[in-house]
Amino acid sequence: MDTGDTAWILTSAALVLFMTPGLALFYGGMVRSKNVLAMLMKNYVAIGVVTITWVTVGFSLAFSGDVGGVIGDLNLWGLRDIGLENTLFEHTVPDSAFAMFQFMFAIITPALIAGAVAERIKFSAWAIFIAVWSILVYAPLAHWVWGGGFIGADLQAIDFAGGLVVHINAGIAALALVIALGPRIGFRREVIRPHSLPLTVLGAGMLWFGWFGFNAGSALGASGAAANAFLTTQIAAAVAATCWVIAEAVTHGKPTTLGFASGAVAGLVAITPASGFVGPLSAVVIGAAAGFLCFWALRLKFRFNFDDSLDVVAVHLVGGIIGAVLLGLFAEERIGGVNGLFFGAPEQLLRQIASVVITMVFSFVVSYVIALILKATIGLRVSEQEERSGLDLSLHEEQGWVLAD
Amino acid sequence: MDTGDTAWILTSAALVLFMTPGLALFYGGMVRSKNVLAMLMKNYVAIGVVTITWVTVGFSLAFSGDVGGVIGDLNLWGLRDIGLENTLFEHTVPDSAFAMFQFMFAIITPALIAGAVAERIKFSAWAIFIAVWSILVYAPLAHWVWGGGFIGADLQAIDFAGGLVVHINAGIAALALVIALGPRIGFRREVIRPHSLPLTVLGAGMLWFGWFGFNAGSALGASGAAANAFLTTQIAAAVAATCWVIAEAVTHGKPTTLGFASGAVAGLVAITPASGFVGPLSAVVIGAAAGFLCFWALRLKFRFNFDDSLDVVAVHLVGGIIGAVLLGLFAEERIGGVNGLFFGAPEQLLRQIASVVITMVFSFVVSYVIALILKATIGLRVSEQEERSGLDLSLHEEQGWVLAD
Amino acid sequence: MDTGDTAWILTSAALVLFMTPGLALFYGGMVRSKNVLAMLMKNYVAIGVVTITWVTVGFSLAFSGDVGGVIGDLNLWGLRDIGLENTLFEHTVPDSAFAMFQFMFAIITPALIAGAVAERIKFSAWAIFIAVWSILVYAPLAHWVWGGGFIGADLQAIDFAGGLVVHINAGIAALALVIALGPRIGFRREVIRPHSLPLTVLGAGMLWFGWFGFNAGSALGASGAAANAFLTTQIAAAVAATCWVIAEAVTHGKPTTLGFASGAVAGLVAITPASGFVGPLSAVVIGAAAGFLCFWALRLKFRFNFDDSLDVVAVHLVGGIIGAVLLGLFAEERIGGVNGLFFGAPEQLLRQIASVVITMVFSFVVSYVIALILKATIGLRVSEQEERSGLDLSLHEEQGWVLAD
Amino acid sequence: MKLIVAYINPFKLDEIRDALKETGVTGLSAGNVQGFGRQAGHTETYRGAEYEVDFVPKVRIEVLVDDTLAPNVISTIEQTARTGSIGDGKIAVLPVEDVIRIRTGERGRDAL
Amino acid sequence: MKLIVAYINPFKLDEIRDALKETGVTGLSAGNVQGFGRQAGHTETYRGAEYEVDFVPKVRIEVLVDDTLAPNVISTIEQTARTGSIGDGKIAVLPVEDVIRIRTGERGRDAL
Amino acid sequence: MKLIVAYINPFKLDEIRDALKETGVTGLSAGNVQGFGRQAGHTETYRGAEYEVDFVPKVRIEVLVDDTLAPNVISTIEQTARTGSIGDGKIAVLPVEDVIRIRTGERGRDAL
Ligand SMILES: Nc1ncnc2c1ncn2[C@@H]1O[C@H](COP(=O)(O)OP(=O)(O)O)[C@@H](O)[C@H]1O
Ligand SMILES: Nc1ncnc2c1ncn2[C@@H]1O[C@H](COP(=O)(O)OP(=O)(O)O)[C@@H](O)[C@H]1O
Ligand SMILES: Nc1ncnc2c1ncn2[C@@H]1O[C@H](COP(=O)(O)OP(=O)(O)O)[C@@H](O)[C@H]1O
Repeated sequence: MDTGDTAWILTSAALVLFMTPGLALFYGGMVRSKNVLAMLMKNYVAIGVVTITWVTVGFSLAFSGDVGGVIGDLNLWGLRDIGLENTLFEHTVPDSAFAMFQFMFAIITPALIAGAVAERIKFSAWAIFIAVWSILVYAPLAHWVWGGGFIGADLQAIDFAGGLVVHINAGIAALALVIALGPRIGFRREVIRPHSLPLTVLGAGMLWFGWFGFNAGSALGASGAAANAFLTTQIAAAVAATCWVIAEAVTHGKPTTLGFASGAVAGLVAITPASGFVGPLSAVVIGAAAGFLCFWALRLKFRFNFDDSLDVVAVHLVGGIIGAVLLGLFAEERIGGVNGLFFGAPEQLLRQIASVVITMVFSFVVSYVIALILKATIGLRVSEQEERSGLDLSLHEEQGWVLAD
Repeated sequence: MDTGDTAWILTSAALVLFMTPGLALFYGGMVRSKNVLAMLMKNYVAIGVVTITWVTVGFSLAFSGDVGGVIGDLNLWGLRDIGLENTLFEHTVPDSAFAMFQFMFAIITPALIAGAVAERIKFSAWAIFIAVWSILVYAPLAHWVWGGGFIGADLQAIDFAGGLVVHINAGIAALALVIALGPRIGFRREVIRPHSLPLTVLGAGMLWFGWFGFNAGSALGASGAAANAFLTTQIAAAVAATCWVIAEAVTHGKPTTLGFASGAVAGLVAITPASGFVGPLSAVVIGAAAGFLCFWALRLKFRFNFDDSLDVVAVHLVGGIIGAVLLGLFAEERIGGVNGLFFGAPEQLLRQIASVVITMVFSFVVSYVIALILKATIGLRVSEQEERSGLDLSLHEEQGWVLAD
Repeated sequence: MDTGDTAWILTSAALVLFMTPGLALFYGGMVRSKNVLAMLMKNYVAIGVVTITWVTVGFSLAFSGDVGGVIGDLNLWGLRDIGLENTLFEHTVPDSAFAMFQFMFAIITPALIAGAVAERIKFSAWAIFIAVWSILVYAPLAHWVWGGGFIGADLQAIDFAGGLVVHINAGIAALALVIALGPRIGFRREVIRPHSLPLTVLGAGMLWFGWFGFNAGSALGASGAAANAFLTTQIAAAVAATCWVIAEAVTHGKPTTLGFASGAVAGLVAITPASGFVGPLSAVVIGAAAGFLCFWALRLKFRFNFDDSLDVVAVHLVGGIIGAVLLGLFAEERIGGVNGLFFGAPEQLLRQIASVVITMVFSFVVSYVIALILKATIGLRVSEQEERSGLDLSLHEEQGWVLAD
Repeated sequence: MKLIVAYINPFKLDEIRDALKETGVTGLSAGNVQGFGRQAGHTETYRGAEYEVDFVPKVRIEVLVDDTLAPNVISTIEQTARTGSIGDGKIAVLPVEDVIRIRTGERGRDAL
Repeated sequence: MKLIVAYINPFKLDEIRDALKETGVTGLSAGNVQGFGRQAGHTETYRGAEYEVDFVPKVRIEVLVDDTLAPNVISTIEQTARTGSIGDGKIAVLPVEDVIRIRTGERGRDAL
Repeated sequence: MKLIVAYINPFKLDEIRDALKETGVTGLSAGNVQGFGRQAGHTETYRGAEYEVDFVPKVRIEVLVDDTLAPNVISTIEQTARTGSIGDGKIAVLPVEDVIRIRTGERGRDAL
């Protein structure tokens, strides 16, 4: 074990935990004030629920052993035998530090989905959805890509910090839920505006900060690889944010604050799978692609009448695909041990595309089935009256803002 | 000295400092809008005042030498001789890093009390109270438990990161102040609602994040012990938050956002003394106990007509006792070097109980005496007119929110 | 390379990045609600724009080679050859970690200026200003002081973490822009109040937290020097905040929350250049000087009718000068390798004063010229009508707060 | 001239404004109020303390109109604001002695 | 019918609502206003700049009542809102020509 | 007695209060409203979705005055609030039957 590596992984795990409050604010500022707490709650509860599902069996299914390339075993249920040493995993950090770092990823991934179902999903349905989803969708995917399963081991697709496992996965699951739920009352007819962009912008700042733990922590040590991931993360986020506001200025005449924040997140998403495999100038290209293409993807929801309320699909699915695919072009062996098309290895591009398709199909189908079962049993949506009154009062008997007292 | 350990302690000290702003928001969101700045100020000023009292003599009294098991000496007044090396303390980090880490604990402890006296205490009385308290109450207790004093050295009670020194201590002092101050105008008659739960929820997120420094930093190195403390902290907080909202749903019919945030803090409090001594499954039990019992303890203040405005007693005193006592059951030698009742050492439970009682009696008595002296001299409370207008205007000539300009 | 040092530098770089959102909130809370997003945006866009200018040539000009003591070369344009090893720079961390840490300083420095030009500057003018300024002003100064240029190498003035390069530089550039822009409509006649001090206070907390990365990270390793810088930073900030509110209580009768936050920032600014060179008691003196003098400096803007809207000059220029000069008195060889006047080296004081004067003259002149060129071409200010409506709507077509929906 | 004051459900505001525009109304002013009436309020719960909040958020609109237009305005508001549930609100008609347009100083009917 | 408008101290609102309920009033609407009058404002200080803020936060309530109930409503508000200190506020009585309940279309007295 | 209601631009409020003070007015109440009229609203854009917001923030002031003071109050508001651009707002004059000062129970003119 190495104290420097351990210090960095503990720090990174804390940073990734901090992303969930950041995401909560990012989303919470974008809904109407009558729904702000319900939005925050849908993010925070992921910390509670997923910690519990992952302590019990999730972590074990993802990272303990391997059954036929598709799933782990249950030897580590209840985190039995996770200890102060690094005897189970081959890393230079204590096993419990490695487990903790992985936990944080399992937590934020379902939280990402919350933006798509804002302002109308029941709290009970949501809590059950993420509990089940973290075991049936997230754990297998984490196993396939990082836990010794077939995507990583056989297909040899690469994913440094979660383009497949986190962003494409959450983005396509968001689409499944949006389809199952239907649009909010007033979608495309009423003015539905963010109630507090200062909170959203703060949330974006917290996400950016935490993302250094997400990406550079994925090197699992305080190494040159971590530093490179840190650098490419910063570059892609900054370039994407800038490109997004340029696209806005050209299209609408004005750059917006929400646009800058959104572009930054799009860039962070896109660089996630690539951050440990590409260099600074490739990060510029990936960031630019994310900024322009995710901005362009925003309009799709109106065309298809999908009320993806806070644009989880446009940002996380589209951004994740951009990163996972461009990685097949820009990966460089001297950085992360793997070459992409531009460095002489066209097969890596194909592997990346195949892994994207597999992730999308698997996650969409299982997510949609879980949603339909919930819809048929306890129901997914609040009543029209509850939706009008706002979810804060109707689900939680609370008010977000009481400034007159 | 070890650079990895030093990196982790510096990071942890920064994280613990960040908890005070987090706490300020957590509390600030819960008061009425006319008192938000006064609440923030009561937390922030602890950073100012306690840094000064601790630079002068506080740190030295707690950690330099030992006089009869009850107090340190004054050899390190003004932090003389605290240097770049680790010559004074036996840790693998520079003495100034160790001192800084301890400072941050001394700062946040009195800040915790602020929630109990919200919306009515004078600023001057508060500033003087915490200055005196940090020297007369906190410094001795820190010495007794961690600085070579009788609780740690003779009684052999254990407290990994401050169940006794921080939470029970602050919780019982809060009770003393509540009794000395009396309830707010309108307590139990008027509607007194939180003015901004989004700030409270953000504050809870910042606390959760910072608490990894608090607990895992208390290992004083980037070790397996730190990783274990990190893991148990996360588990207890998540379980407690979940149990609290379950208790709410059963009792009131609805889970609340404030409940989730409160439960998380209760879990973090309870695991604090235990985090380095117990394993993941014990953390589940401690978290569940904290979630249910602290929720239950909320109602006591109404029964006794104690206006513990933001429930410092129910969360910190009750949560701290839960952790300090359960630790006597669940401690395992293979984790932190000490066994509890369930692992064959019943005497440890008695030590824990004794240490809790000593802490409560000492802190209550001295805190109450300081409060009474202040009450008799400069007065503790603002006037009725000032309380009605709100403390922001009457104490600070400022307004928290001016959204119409 | 050392993993502990790398862990600390990566952490520090993340902390410094986090300061920009912190600064955005600190400033954003102080403007009127109609301008909050425009203020946040002016800070955030610095992350986008400066990352791009620094990837292209800025970093190279500052830190690659040296041409006559005045500027670096272009060998590292596009961060070519910045890699996973530490082959280019002599530090114990990967070159890309060092580069990243320097990037974060280059980002926050122009962001500091934004407070001076609040509520009236055009977004386009601002974005271009900081792009140009980061190359023509910041990069040369960083080279002179830290990159092998004449201030560090020949004059032998010292600046641990950016008193000259960051604070004096930003503060005097703010003055130049204020003069070029003119005052806001209603300056000194209308009531222009902060719209959300809770956000400002939160921002101050984030700054304080991040500043540990800024100052202690500047040791470029997890060393005793880092721990000392951490300790002096905490002390100076706490003392300055306390002194500022004492000054307020004496002058106006009431201490204010904004005063505490402002004093803390003033203390953090002042200790920045000194943090690695002085001990704890010197930090007390530097903090006290910053608290009192920066408070006193606030009134100057009214005397000269300079609408330095959020007091960048009083806090950053005055605070920076205090630190850079007092460092010439209090530096101790046993701490940072250099003695000041009080430790027998009067020449160091002269070097410090000379470096302050050079920085002020250079930055003022170039900043003012850039501002005048922009004024003559695309214009610096929004129209009167746009200023009245608020910059959020007129520049960004967004609203910060919509609490009624 | 009349001042028509109506207390309505907030989500009806845009619709009413559009309907009024078609009747020839050239302006109106709207503000937030807390309404108390037959419509039940709601419960709020904070850390186990339950509060009954009797007030319901409503929007109060004011329309200055010429006498001849008044009946039309009233019936337009009535029809557009009606959902049929308790809490749809009230309309009150107040007499107005004079109206002045600040920009021009016009008075009476011309000021509208 | 009358419209009773009262400017009161915010902390009196709940008490007044309860007192009015007992007099037989079935509804009211309340909004926030900034009041200016004999009552002194306050000083605010931001980084050394002192501002005199003359406005005091008040609540404005409106009660539509039948003529016969009006005197009772006025005296109830008067008694409940009174603390005896400057700033207790005013009550104004305005004539109302008609009232309509949106839900049912009832008019006049029945609409209340 | 009259109730003078004026819808004005928010940034004119302080000036109007000061001007009214000089005419002998002893009090007024002001609240925020969303105004709709000839003045154009604005566009807001959030992630590519453009919304036309027709309402413009205005301040609504109310002044209870004695009949004799009314013309003076109206002309003072008119002159002070005027900028000459669309959106300067309106003034309406409503009859008032009685005014009561809560603190003392004074009625009519004395209550002002
Ligand atoms: N007497 C009244 N005076 C003033 N406003 C009233 C009065 N009665 C009702 N209102 C307003 O009308 C709203 C709806 O009234 P309510 O009695 O709940 O429903 P409805 O009008 O459908 O019977 C109330 O919330 C309040 O704002
Ligand atoms: N002439 C007026 N027109 C409208 N509102 C008034 C008038 N005078 C007073 N008010 C309202 O009544 C409140 C209390 O008035 P004030 O003169 O301060 O006290 P009091 O009514 O006790 O003499 C003011 O804050 C304002 O809201
Ligand atoms: N008929 C009306 N009833 C109530 N308020 C009105 C009416 N017409 C205008 N207003 C108010 O006056 C403001 C200014 O009106 P507008 O037509 O835009 O400009 P102007 O008065 O200069 O012609 C509006 O924003 C609204 O608040």
